[in-house]
Amino acid sequence: MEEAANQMSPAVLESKAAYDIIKERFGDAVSEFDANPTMPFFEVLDASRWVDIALYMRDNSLLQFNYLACLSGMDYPEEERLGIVCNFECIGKYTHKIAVKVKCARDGGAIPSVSCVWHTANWHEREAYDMYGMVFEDHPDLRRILCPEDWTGFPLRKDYKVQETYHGIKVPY
Amino acid sequence: MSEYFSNIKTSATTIATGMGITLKHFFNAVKRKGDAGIDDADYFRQVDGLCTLQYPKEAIPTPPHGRYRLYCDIDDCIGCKQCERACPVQCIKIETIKATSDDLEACGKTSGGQQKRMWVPVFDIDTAKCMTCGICESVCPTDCLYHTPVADFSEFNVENMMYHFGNLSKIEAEAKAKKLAEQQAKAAKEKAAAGGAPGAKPAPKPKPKPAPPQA
Amino acid sequence: MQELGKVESNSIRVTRQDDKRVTIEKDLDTEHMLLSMGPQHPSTHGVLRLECITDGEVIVEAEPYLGYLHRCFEKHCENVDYPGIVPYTDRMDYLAGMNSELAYCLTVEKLLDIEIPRRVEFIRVIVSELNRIASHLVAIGTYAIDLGAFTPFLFCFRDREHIMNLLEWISGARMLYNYIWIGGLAYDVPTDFKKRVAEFVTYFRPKATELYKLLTENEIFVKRTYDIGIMPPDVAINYGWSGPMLRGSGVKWDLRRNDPYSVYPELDFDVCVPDGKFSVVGDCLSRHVVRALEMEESLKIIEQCLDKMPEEQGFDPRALIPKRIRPKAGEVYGRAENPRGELGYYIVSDGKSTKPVRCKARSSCFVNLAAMKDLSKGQLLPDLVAIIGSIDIVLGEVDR
Amino acid sequence: MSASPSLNTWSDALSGLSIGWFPLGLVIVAAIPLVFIALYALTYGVYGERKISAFMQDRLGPMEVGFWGILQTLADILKLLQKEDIVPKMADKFLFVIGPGILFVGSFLAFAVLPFGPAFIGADLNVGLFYAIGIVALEAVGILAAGWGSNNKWALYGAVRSVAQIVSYEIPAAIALLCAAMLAGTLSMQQITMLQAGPGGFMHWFLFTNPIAWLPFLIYFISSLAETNRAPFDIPEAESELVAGYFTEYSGMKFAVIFLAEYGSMFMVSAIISIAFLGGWTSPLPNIGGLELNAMTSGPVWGAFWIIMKGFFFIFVQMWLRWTLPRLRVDQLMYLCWKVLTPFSLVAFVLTAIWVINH
Repeated sequence: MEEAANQMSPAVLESKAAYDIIKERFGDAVSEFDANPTMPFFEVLDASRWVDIALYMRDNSLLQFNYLACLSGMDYPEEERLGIVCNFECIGKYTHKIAVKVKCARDGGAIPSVSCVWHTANWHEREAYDMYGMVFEDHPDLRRILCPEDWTGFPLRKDYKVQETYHGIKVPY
Repeated sequence: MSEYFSNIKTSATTIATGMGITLKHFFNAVKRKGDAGIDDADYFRQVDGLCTLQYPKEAIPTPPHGRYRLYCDIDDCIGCKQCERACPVQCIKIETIKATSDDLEACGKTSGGQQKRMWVPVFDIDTAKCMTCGICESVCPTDCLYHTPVADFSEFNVENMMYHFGNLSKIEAEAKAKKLAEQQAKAAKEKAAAGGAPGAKPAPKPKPKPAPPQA
Repeated sequence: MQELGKVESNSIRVTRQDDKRVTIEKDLDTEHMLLSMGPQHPSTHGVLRLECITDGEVIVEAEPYLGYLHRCFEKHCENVDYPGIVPYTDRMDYLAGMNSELAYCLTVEKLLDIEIPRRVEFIRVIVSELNRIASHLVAIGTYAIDLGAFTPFLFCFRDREHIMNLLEWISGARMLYNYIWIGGLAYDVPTDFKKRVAEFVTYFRPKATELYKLLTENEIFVKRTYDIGIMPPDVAINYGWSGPMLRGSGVKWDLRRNDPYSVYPELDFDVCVPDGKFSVVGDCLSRHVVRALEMEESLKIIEQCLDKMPEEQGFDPRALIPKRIRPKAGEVYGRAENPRGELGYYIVSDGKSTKPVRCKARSSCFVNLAAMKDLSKGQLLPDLVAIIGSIDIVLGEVDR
Repeated sequence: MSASPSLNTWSDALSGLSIGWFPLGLVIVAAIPLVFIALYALTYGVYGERKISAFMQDRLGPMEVGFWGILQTLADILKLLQKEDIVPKMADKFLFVIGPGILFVGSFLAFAVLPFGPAFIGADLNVGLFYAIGIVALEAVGILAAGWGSNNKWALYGAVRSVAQIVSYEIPAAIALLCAAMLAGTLSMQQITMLQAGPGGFMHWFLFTNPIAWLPFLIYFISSLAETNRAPFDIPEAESELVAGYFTEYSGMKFAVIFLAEYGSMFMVSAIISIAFLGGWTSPLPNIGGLELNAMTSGPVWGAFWIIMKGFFFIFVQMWLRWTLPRLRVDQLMYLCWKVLTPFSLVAFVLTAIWVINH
C-alpha cells in the first residue's frame, strides 16, 4: 500500500485527503484508509460515534458530504458481523467521494441511524434492516420495506433459509 | 386585474393551439401508416397518419435475428449441457446418454462435421420460463440453440409451453441406457480382469468432450 | 414546505353518541379519513400503495408502501454469474433497460479493469440515449394521463414505438434487451443503423415540438403543475435525489458531466435546469420541463455519436469479452445516469467465484420516492397524483 | 315553411297522413327523434366517441365488430347485459340501485321539452327552458345517491365533487340561458325556436342577430361541459384520481345505464344550446334570391335533421375538447365558475338587457 500511495489516481487522492480530515478529528474511532482504486473506503470502528462522524462529514466545510449516494447492507459471515457500506459524495463545492463501512454484531447488533443526517438514509436503512436484520438505533420508522411485515428471516443473510409456507402458500418455488 | 385577463387570454390561446393540433390529427386520419419493418429503407417515410395496426392481420415484421421463441436444432446438439448451466432461469432441462462405440455411426455428426457422442433423449425448454436473454445461444458450441423471430406463441394450456426437442423416444432411451450400462459393466469387468490394462474395446471416456471455445 | 395539513380551528366535529343522537362540537378538528390509494390505482404507476390520511381533499399524510413488485433482484444476483445478471438488470427499470445494463456493465468493467473498443462505447451511448428518450416519452405521456390528457400519452407511445423498433432491430428484443454485455455488446449494429437513427432524429424533432405545444404549454396543464410539490435544492440533495428530479430543483448535476463515463466527456450537451421563468424551481412543472428538454439533449448526443462513431468492417463486439468473468477480490460502487436518476451498483467480489458476493442496486426511483411523504403533506388529492407522476417512478426499479 | 318541393312536400304529406282519426303520420314523425335518441345513445354516442378519440390520437379505434367496428357498441351492450350485476355487500342497497335510475331519468326527462321539429315536441311547456335547467339538477341527486350508496371512499369523493360542481355551474348556465330567454321574451322552447326561423337561415339565429350573444353562448357551452361532467371538468369521475368516481362500484347493466345517461345528457345540453342560440330545428341555409334553400330544407323531417345535426356538432366539440385538454383541479374548477364565468355571465346579462331595451 505504501508505494501505491504515489500511484493513487487523483480520485483516490481526493478521498484520502477527505479521510485525513476525518481521521484527525476522530482518531481511533475510524480505521486506516483502504486506498483501493475502485472504491476507497474507511471503516468506523466505534459504531457509537457513527452519527457524530456522519454529522461532521456532512457539515464540515472542507468535507461537505451532503449526498449519500448509496447505503447497502452487507453480511460478513466469516467475521460474524453485519455491516453497512455508505457511498458519500459532495454535490456542489467539491468532487471528492468516499465510502464508509460500519459493522455490528451478527446477532442483535445495532448501528446508530443516520436518517436524521441524510433523509435518504431512512429508506436505505429500512431496506438494510429488511434484508439483513441489523437494528438501526433511533430510526424513526424501522419497519420492513420490501418484504411483507410478517416475513420471517432476513433474506440476504448468507445463512438464510426460506420459510416453508407463508400464509398457507408454499414459498420455495 | 390585468393578470386575470392575461390568464384568460393565455388559457384561450393555448387551448386553441391544442385543439388545432388534435383537429389536424383528426383530419389526417384518412392516411394510414404502413407495416414495413424497421429494416425497410422506407420505414420513416410511411409513419404519417393512423399508426396502429390490426395486429393478427397486419403486423410489423420482427427483424430476422429477433430473439423470441427458443428453438433447438437437435440434430446438431452434442449434449454438452452448456446452455443448461448458463441459463439464468434454469428453463432448459437436458438428459444425455453416452453413445456406445458401436452406436457412434447411428448417433451421427453435426452439420459442422463434429462427431456426436451423446444421445439426447430429453431436451426440454420451458418457454413459459424462458426470458429470451439469449445467453444460452451465445454459449452453444454448435450454434444449434437459437431464438427464432416467432413472437406470438401463446397457448391455452401451459403444458404446451414446454417444448420437447429430445431425439429419442422413451423406449429407445431406455434401450440405449441399458446398452451403455451393459457395455460399461463389461468394460469394468475386463478392466478388473486385465488388471488396469486397457480393454480390447475401450468405451469412450465418460466425460463429455469439452466444448470448443465459442466465438 | 407548506403546513396546510391540520385545520385546527373553526371546524365542526360530529360525534355519534348512540344510534340516534349526534352531538356537534364546534371548533374542533374534523375526523380524518384513511384512504388506501393503490396498489391497483390508475395513477400509482404500477403497484405502489399510498396510505393517505385525508381531511376532505387535503392530504394530511401519505405513507408509501412498497414491495408489491419485489422480485429479489439482489438475492438472484448472488446465485447467477456476472453475465447472467445483465438480463435481470433489464427487468429492474424496464422502461430503460439499456441504461440499466450500461450502469451494471460499467460497474463490473470497473472492477475487471478492462478496455472497451471505441465503437462499442459509441453504440452503447447511442442505444442508451435512444432508450432515455423512450423512457422520458413514457414519463411525459403517463404524466399527461395522470392529469387527464389522453392524447399526448398516445402521441408519446407512437413515437416510442419507433425507438422500440430500432432497438429491437439492434438487439433482437423490444424491451428486455440483454444487449450491452460486460466488455462488449451482444451484436454489432445492422448496416443501415446509422441512417435509420438519423432519420429518427429528423422525424422526432417536430413531434417533440408538437408535444410541447399540446401539453407543456397548455394553460390547464401549467396550472395543474405550477407551484405544486416544491422541493428546495438542499433538501433534494439531502434526500439523495438524482437525475431530472434533482435538476428540476435547480441543481446542475448530471453524472454524464459530473462523473463522466464512457465517451460522454467528448460530447457536447447541456445539463438542463429550469430557469425559474416558466416554472417555480423545484415544482412538478420544472421536473416535467427538464424531461422534455432532456429529450432534445439526447437527440443532440445521438447526432454527435453518429458522426464520431468509427466505422469498422467486420467488427466483432464480442471479441474482447472475457471468456470467464471472475473479477479479483474487491468491491466497487459504479453508477450511471439513468433517465430517472443515478442508478448505482455496489458489487463485492471475493475473487474466487464467478458470482458476486453482493450486488446491491441503488435504484433512483426508490430514493426519489422516499421524499413522497414530505412532498405530499398538505396537498390536495389531485396534486398528490401530480406529484407521484412527476417523480416518475417505475415500480420494477423501486421494488427490484 | 310550406309550399316547398321535393323532400319537404314528402315530409308534409307524411305528417298529414292519418288513418281515420288516428294521426299515424304525426306519430311516425314523432317517433323519428325518439328512435334516434335510442340509436344515438346506444351506438353513435359511444362509438363516435371512441372513433373520434382514436382518430385524434392517430389510432384506428374499434375495428373488429362489423365494418370499421360499427357494431362494437352493440357487442359491448350484449357483454354488459351478460355481466354479473354486483351490489357490494356493505353498500346502501336502495340508494345504490336507485342512483343510476335517477341519473337516467334526469337526463332523459329534459328531452320532453326539446322541440325536434315544428310538428314534434313532447310537451310544449310555457316554462320549457326553466324546466330543462331545473331537471338537470336532478342528476346531482342521482350521482349523490350512487356515490353515497356505493359505500366506497372514491365514489364518495366523486359524488361530493360532482354535486358541488353541478350546483355551482347551474348559476352561470342559468344566467346564460336567461340571456337567450330575454332575447326571445319567452321560456317556451318551441317559441324560442320559432323566433329564430326565417328565410335568412342562420342570420335569424340569436347568436348572429345579437352582437353580444356569443358571450352567453360560450358561457353556457363551458358550463354545460361541467354539468355533464365532461372533460376538462370530469373531476367527479377523474379516472386517474378517483379510479372511476361515483360509479366505481357499478357493473353490468347499471354501469351501462350510467353511461347512457351521460351520453343522453350530452345530447340534451347540445340540443338546448342549439335551441337557445342556434335556432333549434330551423335550417341554417338562407334563401338566396330565387334559390330558396331555406324553404327547401324546412319541414318536420328536416327540422329533426337539423337539430340532430346541431346536437352532433356540439357533441363533436365536446369530444374534441375532451381528447385535447388535461383535467382541472377542484379549486380551479370553482375558480373558473365563481370568478370567471359567473361575473362574465352577469355582464352578459346586463348587456343583453340593455340591447333588448334598445331594440
